[in-house]
Parts: sequence; C-alpha cells; structure tokens
Amino acid sequence: MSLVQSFPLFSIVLGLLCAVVCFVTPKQWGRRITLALLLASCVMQGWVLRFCYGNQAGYTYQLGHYPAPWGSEITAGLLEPGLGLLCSAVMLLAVIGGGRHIGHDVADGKQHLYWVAVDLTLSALLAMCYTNDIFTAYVFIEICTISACALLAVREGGRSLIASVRYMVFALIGSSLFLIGVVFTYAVTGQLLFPQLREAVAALWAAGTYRFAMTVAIALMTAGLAVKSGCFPFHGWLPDAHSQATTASSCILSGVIVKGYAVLLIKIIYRAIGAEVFMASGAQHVLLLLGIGGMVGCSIDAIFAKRLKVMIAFSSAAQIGYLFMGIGMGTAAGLTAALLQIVNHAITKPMLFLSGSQLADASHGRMDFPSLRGAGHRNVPAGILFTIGAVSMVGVPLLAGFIPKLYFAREAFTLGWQRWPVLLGLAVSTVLNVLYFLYTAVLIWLPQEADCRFKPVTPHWDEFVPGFVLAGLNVAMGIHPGPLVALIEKAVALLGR
Amino acid sequence: MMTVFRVILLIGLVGCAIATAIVRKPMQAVIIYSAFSVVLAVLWITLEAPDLAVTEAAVGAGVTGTLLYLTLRRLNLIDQDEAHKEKMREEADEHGKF
Amino acid sequence: MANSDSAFRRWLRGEVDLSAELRTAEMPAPPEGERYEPRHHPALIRMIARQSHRLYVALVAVLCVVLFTVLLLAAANLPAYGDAEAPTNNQVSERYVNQGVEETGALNAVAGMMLDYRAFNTLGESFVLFAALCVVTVLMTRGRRKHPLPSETDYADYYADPIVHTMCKVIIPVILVFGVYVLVNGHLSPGGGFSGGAILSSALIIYAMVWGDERAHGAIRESTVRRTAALALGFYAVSKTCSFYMAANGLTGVASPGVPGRIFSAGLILPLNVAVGLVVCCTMYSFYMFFRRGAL
Amino acid sequence: MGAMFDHLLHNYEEAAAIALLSIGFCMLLFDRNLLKKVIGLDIMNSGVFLLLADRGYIAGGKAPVMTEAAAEATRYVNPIPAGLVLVGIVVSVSMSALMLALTVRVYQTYRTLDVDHLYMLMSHRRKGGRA
Repeated sequence: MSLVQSFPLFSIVLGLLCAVVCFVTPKQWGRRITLALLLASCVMQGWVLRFCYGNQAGYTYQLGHYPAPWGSEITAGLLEPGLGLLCSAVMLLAVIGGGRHIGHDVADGKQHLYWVAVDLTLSALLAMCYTNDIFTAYVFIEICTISACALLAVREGGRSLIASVRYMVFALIGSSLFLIGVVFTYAVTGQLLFPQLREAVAALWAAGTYRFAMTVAIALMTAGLAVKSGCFPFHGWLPDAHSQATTASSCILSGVIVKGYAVLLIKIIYRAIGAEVFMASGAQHVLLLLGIGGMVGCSIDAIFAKRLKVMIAFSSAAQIGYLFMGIGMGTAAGLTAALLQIVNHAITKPMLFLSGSQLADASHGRMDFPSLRGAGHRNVPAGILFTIGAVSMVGVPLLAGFIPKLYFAREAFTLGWQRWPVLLGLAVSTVLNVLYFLYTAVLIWLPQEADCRFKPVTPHWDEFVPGFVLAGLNVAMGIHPGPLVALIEKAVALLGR
Repeated sequence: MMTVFRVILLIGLVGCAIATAIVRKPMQAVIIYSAFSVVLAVLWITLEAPDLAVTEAAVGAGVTGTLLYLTLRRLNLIDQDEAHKEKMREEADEHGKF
Repeated sequence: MANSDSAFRRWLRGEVDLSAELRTAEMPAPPEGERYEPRHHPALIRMIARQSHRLYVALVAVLCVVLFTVLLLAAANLPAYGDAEAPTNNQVSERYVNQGVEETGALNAVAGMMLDYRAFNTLGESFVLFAALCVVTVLMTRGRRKHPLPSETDYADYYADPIVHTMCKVIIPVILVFGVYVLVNGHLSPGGGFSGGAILSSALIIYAMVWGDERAHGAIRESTVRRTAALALGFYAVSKTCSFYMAANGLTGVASPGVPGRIFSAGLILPLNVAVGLVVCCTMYSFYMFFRRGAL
Repeated sequence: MGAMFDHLLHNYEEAAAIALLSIGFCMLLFDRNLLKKVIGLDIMNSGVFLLLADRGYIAGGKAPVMTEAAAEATRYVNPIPAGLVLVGIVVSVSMSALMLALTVRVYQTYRTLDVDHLYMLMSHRRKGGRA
C-alpha cells in the first residue's frame, strides 16, 4: 500500500493534532500552524486526487487490524479527495482574506481558540467526506457542529450570541434526527459500514421486511442532514448565523460547512442506502420540491434583506436549494449538476463575503445599502470582485454560476413531471437573482454623493489577493468547464458503484 | 418479574420527563432531571449494560446536574418566585438579618 | 431609443440616481428612520409577533404529532424486543463477543469494541469533548467587554461546615481511588475511560466546591489541566494513527493482547483508556470551573 | 392495526423511548425558557439512547464481560449498541455544556432567557454599525 493512500487518514489526524497544539501554544503560533495545516491538506488531497484519477478507481483504507464489517474504514474515490481539496483551498483563502477581520472581531485572549476551531472544522469536514462508517459520520458531524458554533460565537459583540443559540437549536434537532435515523437503520440491518449497509438494505428491501422502519430511517437521516445544511423550510438559522459571524467564519460556514453535510447526504444516499432504494422510498421528490421552494423563497427573502451580509446569506440558502434540487432529480446527470453547484458556490460565495465586508469597511463598517452606495469607488478591487461574484451568481455565461444552471436545465428536459417545476424554479430564481445581485452590483458603482462622508481606503494585498484567486477560479470554471465536468462525471460513476 | 420492574422504571422515567416539562421553576426541573438520570442508570442495568450505567450515573446525574445547577446559580434563578422573594425580604426586615 | 441612450449616457456621467428608483421599485419599505427604528409601533409588532408565534406553535404541534405517530409506527415495525434472531445479532456482534477476548485481550467486549475494533469513533468522541471545551472557553472567558458577574458573596463555600468538611476529607480519596480503579480496569470490568474520568472529575469538583474554587485553582493549575488534556489527546491520536498505519501496511502491532484478565494486557486498550479518562476528567473539571468562576 | 398495537406492546421499551423523545422534542421546540430547552434536549437524547440500547438487549443474555463468574452464561447481549450509546452520552454532555454556556452568556448580555424575546431583539433592533 503506497504512502499516498494513507494521506486521507493523515490529513484528518493532522487537523486534530494541530487543533490540540494550537490549544496549548501562544496565539501567534495558531495562525501559522493553521495556515501550514491548510496548505498541507491541500497538497495531500491534491495528491490523493491525482492518485485516484491516475488509477481511475477508488480504494478503501482499513482502519485497524480488522476487516470491513468489524473494523472501520475510510474510502477515497474521486469525489472525496476532490471535495477535500475544495474545502481546504477555500478555507485557506478565507482565513487569509479574513485575517484582518479576525484580529478585529476576536478578542486577543480567544484568538488561539479561533484557530483551534478552524483546525477542528477542517478535520471534521475531511472525515465526513472520507468516512465509510455511518456512526463515525455522526461523531464528526457533531465535531463540525461544535466547531462551527465556535467560529460563530467567538466574535465579540454584535448579535452573534443569539445567532449561535438559534444555530445550535436547529443543529441539535438536525443531529438528533440523524441519530434516530441511524438507530433505525442499525436496528433493521445490524450494519454500520456503508458497503455492508447497502447490501443489507437491498436485501431487506427485496424481501419486503421492515420496509416501513427503513423508509422512516431514510426520511429521518435525510431530514436531519437537510436541517443541518439549511434546506428551505429549515433555513431559519442560516441567514443570522452566516451574517453575524466574522468574515472568515462567514466564508467557511457558507462556503464549505453546509456543503459538508450535503456531501455526506449524497454519500449516504449512494453508498449506504443505495440509489435504487432511496428512489423507491420517494424521498427524492420531497428534496426536489424543497429545493425549488428554497430557490424561490430564499431569493425573495434576499430581496427584502436590508443589509449586505444578510442578503448574501439568504442567497446562500437559495443556492443550497439548487443543490437539493439536483440531488432530488435522482439521476446521475442531476447529481453532476448538484456537485458542479457545490464547486460553484464554494468558490463564489467566499469571494462575495470577502469583498462585501471590504466594501462595508470602506463605508465605516456599515452594511446597509444606502451607506454602500458608491463603495466600489472607495475600494476598487473589492468592488470588482463583488461585481464578478454577483454577475456569476446571476448566471451570466463565461462565469462559473452559469455552468450548474446550464446542466440543471439540460437535465430537466429528460425528466418526467419534474421538468416543469424545475424549469420554472430556475427561471424565477434567475430573475430574482438579477433583482438583488445586479441591483447591488450597480449600487456600489453609482457615483458618490457630493457630501459623502466615507473616505476611499487603500486595500491591503492580503484582502484582495485571495478574492482574485477565487475570481480566477470562477472565470476558469466558466470559460473552460470541460475538465471539471469530466472529473465530476467520473466521480459520480465511481460513487454509484 | 424483571418485566414488571422494567415497566415500573419506564413509567418512572416517562413521569420524570413529563414532570420536567411541566414544572414552572427551573430549579425543580433541574432536580427532576437528575432523578431522571438516576432512573435511567438503573434501567441500563436491567438492559445488561453496566458500562452505560456507570457512565450515566457519573456523567448524566453527576456532571450534567452540577452544570445545570451552576448555571442556575449564575443566573440567580434559584428563588425566582416573586412571592417567595418578597416573603424572604419581609422576614429579613423583621429579624434584621439576611 | 434615443431617449434611453441619453439616459444611459447621463447615468455614465453620474447624473442619475438609479439607486433611488430601484429602491422604490423593489423595496416598498418605509423610509429610513422607521425601517431602523420599528420600536415606534410596539403594539403592532407585538401583535404580529403574537400571531406569528401562534402560527409557529400550531405548525410545530402538527409536526410533533406527525413525528410521534410515525416514530411509534416505525417502532412497532422494528424487530421484537429482546429477540435473539434480530438482524442486529449478526456475525459482527458475534465476533466481538466470541473472539473479542483472544483478538483484543479485553474481557469487557464493550471496551474491546470501542478502543480496538472501532477505535476511530472513540477518537472522534474525545475530540467532541475537546471541541466542547474550546467553545465553553470561548463563551465563558470575558473578552474586551466586561460582563457583570454575580457578586462573590453569592458563592458560599462549605468549608466552614464541620460535617461537610470532615466527611469530604474521607470521601474524596475514596472517590479518587474508585475512579482510578474504574479507569484502569476498563478492559476487565464495566467502566473505562469515560466513566472513570467522570468519577475522577467528580472528586475534583467536590474538592473545589468544599474548599472553594480559589483554593482549587491554586492547587490544580490552569496550565496543568490544559496540558494534560492536550497530551492525552495527542497521545491517543498519534498512537492510534501509528496502529492504523501499520495495520494498513500489513505490519502487526507492537502491542499484543497479552494474557486476558491481567491488568497489563489488552495491548493499547489500557493506555488509551487512561488517555480518554484524563481527557474526560480535565474537560469535566474545566466545565465546572468555567461555570463556577468564569475561568479555568 | 390490532397486530401493530400488539407489536408495540411487545416493544414497550421502544414505545417508552419514543415517548421520551417526543417529550424532549416538544420541550426543545415549545418551551420558551432556554434552560428548559437544554433539559429537553438531554431528555430527547436519552430517548434516542434508550431506543438504541434496547436494540442490543437479548432476552436472558448477560452483560458481555467475560470473567469467570459470567462464564456459565449461555449468551451475552450485543455489545455494539452499548458502545454506541457510550459515545452518544459523551456527545450529549458536551452539547449540554455548550448550550448551558451559551445560556449563561445570553443571560448576562440580554438579561432574559425567553427565546421569543431574544428573537424579537434580533429582528427589530437593527441599527447601523457592523453586521
């Protein structure tokens, strides 16, 4: 077994170890350790991705001396290292880009704990991506929840406390529902590892025994993860949580953490339950409709948002609607589009949060739209970045936001009755996106009023360089999506096997 | 015999839970919750899970109960009843202490 | 067309305030002052809040009833309680019970399963505690803003009470010994890291309660607690990763099961139990101190 | 329906677990006091753990500790649910410590534990300033 194959395990454990080291060392070390960890994780995930891509096959890695149904395992196909790479890279850029805000928002005595939380989040996300064991998934979901709460609550002042309470109540309901689902699944199958679980579930479904309990288990696990990733009717916590956190936390929460739960849901559907059984249970129609509801409903909320970050956060909830719609289509092409949406959102949303908060800085930290008028002139790089992000979110061709929409629409025509709601949802959501994102993009470039009391700021390199990296990725994905689409299609094919 | 014992424990458990839900004062809820944990610890024994019983007794009844109690103290919620507070104040005035 | 063109040119020159038009078109919201000061209409807000609260309660009640019914029906659909033929009693649990002793060396099958067969879960679990410790530290330490704390006189310590004081002098060592016994016998008898650690921490908590938290703070230093927890977690993570890595490369571990039933047996289970116990003990004690005095 | 009821009566432990779960769930959602919400959460988790631990019980089985004293036992109960519940209990106590810390902070900052009141503060006291 080559060393590369151990990299997933190493990166998970390295994250945990770095968290422990950051906990006991002085705060100035925390930042360096975390940056090094994120960089190392990027390299490792990239290496694993290259290894799997070269082999055109995934592998499972046995944890301990006992084989599959007895010991636990992690597995790496193309999906897992790809998402691990995405998470690490986005977190790295978010932490660099939001670094100055961390210094401002987080008290000196708590900064090392912020880095602990970042490390734990990375580790939990990687473990959620790679794990092959449903109970390990539960444990790491909880680590992710707790460290996300730390990322949110570490900010001094503001209403981050109430946002944390709200987030925790929803998150705890979500994880309890997920745990009940796991308990029911275990009760009727007696397995905890994904491959064995899938065989057992398929046998059970064919035999027709305990079918009701299994359906309830599927529904509960799906509902739990949907609550945690802010799917439409349960998105009440999301705008507060994502807008009240410090900038880097907003990027991490919105860019990768909600995706982590969604990816886990995809893995559970395709690896643990089996796509056929999941589709037979009918849960995918509910996901589809909830996704479309989120695309429209959250966009309407975003229009009425009165502050920039709240608007961006509502737009996140809407974008997660797209993702669930893709999962709910139930086809390989739909899943491909959903994964494209994950990539698109993970690179665009941090860019918007970073540039948005810099625009606010250029307006004395005010987030309301009247104050933001003309902010693009006061901080030109941030204005350009925000405009690129907003235009991409609307779905203009040659930018990343267009690609998933194109694939969703193309896939919609192959569907049955779902075709019309999907197309209608896409159309309405795009129009609403135009209303709020283009409006904001125009607003920040309006000429400043003569009596404007805000002065132009000179941007620092670490504020806009991460944004421009993300913008570069965004444009690259928009202009030349071929390799990415090919990679994701292969990943989906490997996932279903 | 064992079944009867188990059913009694379960009834006690559900009763404790309902009582926790309906009592008004947080302090009462905390005390009843500790009782709930103790009953649960006994129930783990009947389910032949002694590891769980030890852990539940130490963690559920002990540590969680203590944390809940400390929270109440920090929030000054232990005698939240206004009438009771008033009575205490009157008594204090009468006896010149408190 | 010409008209719109000239309007566009005017906009380019910065003479048109598009935002005002857009704002009125899209946001039929009340003007500035009212939007940011809605407390001008408290009665209206309260009425809306009450109505929405009623709606929320009704919706959630329906949800609860549906969930409750569905779960009950699903529970009725589960395999019978206590059934030896249930799907859960398959080859997985049989191997844990029947070959657990010779493979792991632990008499307690639960400990063998948690710390050997499925050790990755337990690794995650100790880090859940660690993560919770971090969040509690974040929340309970006072940052720049000073939060008013209850006055110190609110915390009476029980040291002055002769009965409590004398009894605790006897009881605390007993609890400590019992905790250590439960901890190190985790592979031989029920108990192990989690319960042993919690028992140890309860002894420390009683000490802090009776002798006062200032004295406890002096006796058990903040840095000691943090370093112990960190070392134990680090030991767990590193040793288990080594073991996983060696297993994946087909090497047998250094730690052998030994003679089942002895205290120094069961390979890594004993040190891991001690590590987990230390983590649990430090975490629970830190929780107590944070809640009691707002600092470790 | 009758058969289902009989089955439920046989699975009385599970029924009690679901009852606990529902009580906790209702407390978590309906009770306006944040502290009661935390207790509700603990009760709900206990319900889940009871449900899980019931799955491991085998009628006539003994605890899976292979000492000489227990050697004559004909069969042992399933150790997997016990291990999973042990993990769950520790996760649950971490979560309640976290929630209680949040409760303390919320009370110190806003002088109330009423969640509806808090959300009202959140949505209606919007002034300028940083997000």
